[in-house]
This record gives sequence, structure tokens and C-alpha cells, in this order.
Amino acid sequence: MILHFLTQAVFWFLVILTVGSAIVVVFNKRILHSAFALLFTLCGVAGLYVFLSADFLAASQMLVYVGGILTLIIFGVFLTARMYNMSIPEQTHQRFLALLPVLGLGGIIFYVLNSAEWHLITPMVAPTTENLGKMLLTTYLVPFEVASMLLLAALIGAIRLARPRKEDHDD
Amino acid sequence: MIALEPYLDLIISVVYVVGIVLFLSLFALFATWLERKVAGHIQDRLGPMETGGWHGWLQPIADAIKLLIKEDIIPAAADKKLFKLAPYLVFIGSLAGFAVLPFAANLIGSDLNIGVYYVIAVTSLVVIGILMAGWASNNKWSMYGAMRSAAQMISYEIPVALSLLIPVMMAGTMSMVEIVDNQAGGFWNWYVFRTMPFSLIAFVIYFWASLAEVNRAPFDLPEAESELVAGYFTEYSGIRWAMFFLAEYGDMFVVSAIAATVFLGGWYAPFPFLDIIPGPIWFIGKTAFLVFVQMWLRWTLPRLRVDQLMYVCWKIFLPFSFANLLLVGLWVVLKG
Amino acid sequence: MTNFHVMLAVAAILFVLGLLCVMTRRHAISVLMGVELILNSAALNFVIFSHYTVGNLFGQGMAVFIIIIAAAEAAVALAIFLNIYRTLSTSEIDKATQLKG
Amino acid sequence: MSIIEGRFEPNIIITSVDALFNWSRSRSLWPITFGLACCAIEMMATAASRFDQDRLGIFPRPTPRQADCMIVSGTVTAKMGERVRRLYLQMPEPKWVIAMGSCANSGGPYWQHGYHVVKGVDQIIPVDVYIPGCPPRPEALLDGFLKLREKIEQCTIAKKTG
Repeated sequence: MILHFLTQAVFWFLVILTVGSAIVVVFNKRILHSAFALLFTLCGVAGLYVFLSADFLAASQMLVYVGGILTLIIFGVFLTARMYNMSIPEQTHQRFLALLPVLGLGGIIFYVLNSAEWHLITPMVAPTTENLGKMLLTTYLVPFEVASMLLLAALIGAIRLARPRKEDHDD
Repeated sequence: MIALEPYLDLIISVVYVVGIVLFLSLFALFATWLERKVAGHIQDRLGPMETGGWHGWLQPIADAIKLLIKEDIIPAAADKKLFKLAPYLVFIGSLAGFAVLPFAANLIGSDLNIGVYYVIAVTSLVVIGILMAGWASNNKWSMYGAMRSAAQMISYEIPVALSLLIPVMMAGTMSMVEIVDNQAGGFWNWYVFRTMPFSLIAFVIYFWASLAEVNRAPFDLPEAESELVAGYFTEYSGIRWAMFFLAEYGDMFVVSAIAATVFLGGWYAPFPFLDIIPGPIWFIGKTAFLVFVQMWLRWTLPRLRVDQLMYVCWKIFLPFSFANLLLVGLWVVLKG
Repeated sequence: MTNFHVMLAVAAILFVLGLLCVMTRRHAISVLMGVELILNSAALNFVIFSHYTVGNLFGQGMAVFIIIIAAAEAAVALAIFLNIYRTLSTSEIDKATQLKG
Repeated sequence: MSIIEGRFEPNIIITSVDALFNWSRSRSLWPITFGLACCAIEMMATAASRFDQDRLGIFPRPTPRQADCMIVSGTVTAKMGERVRRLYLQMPEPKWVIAMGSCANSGGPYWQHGYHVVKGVDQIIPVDVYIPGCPPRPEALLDGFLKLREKIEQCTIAKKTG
């Protein structure tokens, strides 16, 4: 009983963490605060993956999103803003105009969520890493290889794009 | 009388967590003492001698109490929220690694089936914490230190992960306990000595890259006193700085413990007849030895330049790790 | 209301918030953060459905691909933003109105 | 000041806590080294293998935020005085200052005609221990630290009376 209660408490904590920090990401005026709030959103989603018995995905989320993408984003902010301006403020535009379609879409999504009849099964809780690996290297081998090629192409392209041009420096 | 039976797991976990936090603090405290002794003896000095009688063993306690009661400065121009948050993130990143360290066959926080991968994943929190600390301090030295540190840690994560994949491949599992169990029975079964010389190369690459992961010399550019004052924690004082310090020594322990687990046979003795000595002693002993080697290197080698640091990672460690990985893969396939 | 519904709601909220972020914010990197929110919500949805309604791992496989694509996208996007900042010295995407570098 | 200081009346608990705190503070004096002139060479010698100030737990820190005391070793010019003061203000409480050598004590050889030299660092920051000499030997600096210990051991966290 108490274990169930604790699990539910952790679950709700993760939900609130995810949603709350996502709100900060969207509405905070300081872009770096947004970036650091994104950290908590990503961690919250990783925690939700654990509840969905997707352990490998949770670790990947931490590794790729937090360790890779988020660091890239923060570096991006540092490199494209005046670094010593502590607030790095940002103006938003058309907030109220944008709210209309977004709220409409959200309403539709929630209506569907509420009205649809889901055929739920009893979820299985088991380690998934091995089966996931087998799946990626048999059924999904071609998409997997394509994704590797995509990563390689993105890597080379990003280096090519971000490199300073010849005339930019003298040596 | 309340029936304790259903809560036993919970109580055990809570006790374990408290124990780990205590262990981390005590280890970090006495590692600072050991570091000063090692530094002293390498430089033909003695290190702390006076405080507390025998070889100054109370020195870390005095330092800790002093830091606890020191004024806690938050610079007026700093970003106060992030400034306060950053030490906790770094500390959590370091502490989370302890969850999967197998002190013995059944003395482990949680034997995750993705153990090795988990450790690599939670270390990312440290990078973000350091970036946060560096930026929130509003100090150019902190900023440079944080940028260097983040660049270095992200780059060196790749050789670390690639070299850790080699024992994972040989064991066929990422669970810490199973990896150690595959190395039972004498030091010739340890992964560092199997598939010579590939796994030895992997071990060396892992150890060097992990030095850069935890910002230790010769890769301690983020804290280079002569150029960056104290790197990303320049503005931190008192207890907040102590948390960074704790996390740094905790990280040293974690990376050494992983090396001991996946390469050096974890809690098993080097000779089977020595197995009467309990596992945790072997495990902590091996880890402490690697920590000692880290200190030894710190006080022996000069610091690298930034471009040399990146050169070593991307042009030496990375190709070697890739070739290594391919060859070990071939070995595993051929052996069936 | 079960965990299933709560998680679906979380995914939906993340999607909506991401959309709002993409639509309202000006700084290029904020827009990128909105895109990350949307991608996260999609991946979360895949995993929820694969766990609760199908019972196999295909949804998780899809989420792995989403993470891979997000990594590639972030790297390329930041390289482009860096170039925009270098040539136009602004990081607001509205100002980048010409294709000539 | 840290949070606990100056809030309690002196009593038996406070005095024993005082003993512990003063012990820790006096045994772990981390100086920010302010090497300004020839005295700095002697200060470095104090840290090196022959005199080994680390025996006493004296461990130099690069940043004022983590330091407990400041060794002003050498000639403080008027221009440097500002920096000395700023770094002193950046140190967290409780903090102490050791003035090392004649220049830092009183202006030294520049006391009369040195238009550019501060006549003693105590004109800009409070000094706890003066070490005479030009420059003082490492033993003198160590003795200065021992004198500072004696001073710290008389501190209390209790409310100041009177």
C-alpha cells in the first residue's frame, strides 16, 4: 500500500515537473532560464519513460537530450547572444493571436482523449533493451542504417556550416 | 507492533541511500587529506602533519567544519536562482552514479540491466550543472572554465563510452553484477587481461579519458589556477563550494569504481584463495588504488593546452577506440 | 483517470506548449526548444501507446528514431543559426529574410 | 558574517561550540596569496618542500571566495591598493590579514619618498598580524601564522557584550 502510494507520488511529481518546467520554457523571458528549464522537462520525460518500462529509452533520453542536445542549445545561446548580458531578454510576438489556434488544437486533442474508447491491455513490465536491440538489427535494420547515415551527414554538414570561412581569419 | 514485512525493501533502500551519502562524504573528506599527503610526498614535503596528531588525519574534519560555518556569498550581480541550483545538480549527477556500483554481489543500489549505460547517462547532469554554475556566477573566469569544462567532458564522453563497450561486448550484458560475475576466478579472467592487447588498450584509453571526464590533471584546464583563477567555481564560497568539491571527489570514485568493475574484476580477489577476504574490501581497495593513481598523475604531469586536449581526444583516442571496438567485435564473433 | 490518461494529457500539453513556443518566440534557439518539446511529446505518445495498448516494442523503436533525428536536427540547426548570426548579426529568425549568405 | 554569529548569549554550549569552531578555523587557514614583490619569493619558499606550510594545514587558494586570510606580501603601490581592498572585500567572513614585510607594514624603504606607495597596508584594510623583515624569512611567516592562530582562538560566536 505504502509502496503504491510512494510510486504514485513519484509519478505525480514527475508529471508536475514536466508540465511546470515546460511552461517555464515557453513563457520565461530570459532565454537561458528557458534552456535550463528544458533540462527539467527532459528529465521528467525520462522519468515517465521509466514508468512505461522503457529503461533504455530513459537512459538514452538523458544521454542524448541532456548531455548532447541541451548542451548544444546552451552553447548556441552563449555563441549567438551577448554573453555578459545576464538577462539575455527576448521579446515575444503575437502571443494572443497564437493562443487562439493553439488553444483550439489543444481543445480538440483533449476532446479526443476524453471521448475515445481505448482498448487497454495489462502492461508488461520487463527489461526491454535486449529485445529493442534485436528489433533494431532485424526488422528495422534498414531504417537503422538510414538513421546512421543521416547522423553522419548531419555531422559533416554541421561542421561544414559552422566552420569559419577562409576570409574570416588570416592563417 | 506494526508488521515490518511489506516495508522491508523500502527500509533497506533508505538505509542504503543514507549509507551511500555518508560513504561519499567520508570518502571525499579523506581523499582530500590523501591528496595533500600524496602531493606533499611527491614534492619532497610531508603534507598535513599537525592537526589531530598522527599525520594530520583530522585536517579534513577541520576544513569541513570551517567551510560549513563560513559566510555564504552570492554575488549581487549573479543569477541567484541558477547560482543556488547548480551545486545540487552537480552533486546529484555524481551521487546518482553510486546507485549501480556493485560493492559486492548483493551490496548494490540497483542492479539495472542497463547499468553501464545508466552511469554514462547520469554523468550528463554534471555538464549541465557546471555550465549553469559558470554562467550564473556572472564572472568571466567562471564562464571560460565552464565552457572549457563542458567541451572537454562532452568530447571525452565518446572514448569513455566506446572503451566501456568492449567489456560489455565480451560479457554480453550491461548489468554491473553480471559483468563482474563473468570475471570470477583469478586475475587472468579479468577483462583487462582477456583479448590481449585490445582490452588493455581499452582500459588505458578509459582511464585517461575518465581523467578528463572528472577534470583532473593533466586535463584540469577548467580549474587551471594560473589562467582561470578557479574555473567554474571561482565565485562559490563556503558550503556551496564544498558541494562542488564533494562532487569532484565523488566523480573520481565513480569513474575509478567503474574501471574496477568492468576491467578489474569488481569484488573478486586476484587469486581465488584470497576470496575469504570480503568482496567490498577488494572493490574499495581496487577503486582506492585507481584514485591514488589519479592523484599520482596529477602531481607528476604538467597540464595540457586546450588544443592539445582536443587533439588527444579526437585524433588519438577516438580512432584507436573505434579500431579497438571493431577488432574485439571480430574476436567475439570468431570465438562464437 | 488512470496513469495512462495522465500521461497522454502530459504529452498533449507538451505538444501544445511546444507549438506555442514555436509560434510566439523570436530567438531562433527558443524556437528550437519548442521543436524539442514537440518531438518529446511525440516520442512520449509512441511509448505510451506501445506500452498500454499494443504491448510490443515498436513504439519504443520509433522513439529511438525520434531521438536520433532530434540529435541530427539540433546539430544542423545550431550550425545554421551560427551562420545566420555571423552574417546578419542577429539571432531573431524574423530578420533572416534573405537566402543570400 | 555567517548565520550563527552574534545571535546567542554566552553560555556553556556556546563556549564549547566556540572551542570547536575556533579549532577548525585556526587549523585550516587557507590564504589567498597576494604576492606583490620580493616577499612573495619567501612566501613561495614557505610553501615549498623545505618549510612546508601544508604541515599546519595552510593551503593556498587562487580565489578570494574560498580563502580565510590574505597574505599581503610586498610593496602595495597606490594603484595596487584598490585591488588589495577589492579582493579583501570579496573574501567571505570571518577573514584575517597578514601583512608580510616592511613594505606592507609601513611602506618600508619607500616610507619617506615613495609617492606611489601606500604607507602600510593597514591604511586600506584591517591587519591582524604584522611580520617585520625585508623580506622576512619563511620561519617568520610561519610564526605569523601561529600568532594568528592564537588570535583566532580568542574569537567567539556569542553576542558582543558591552
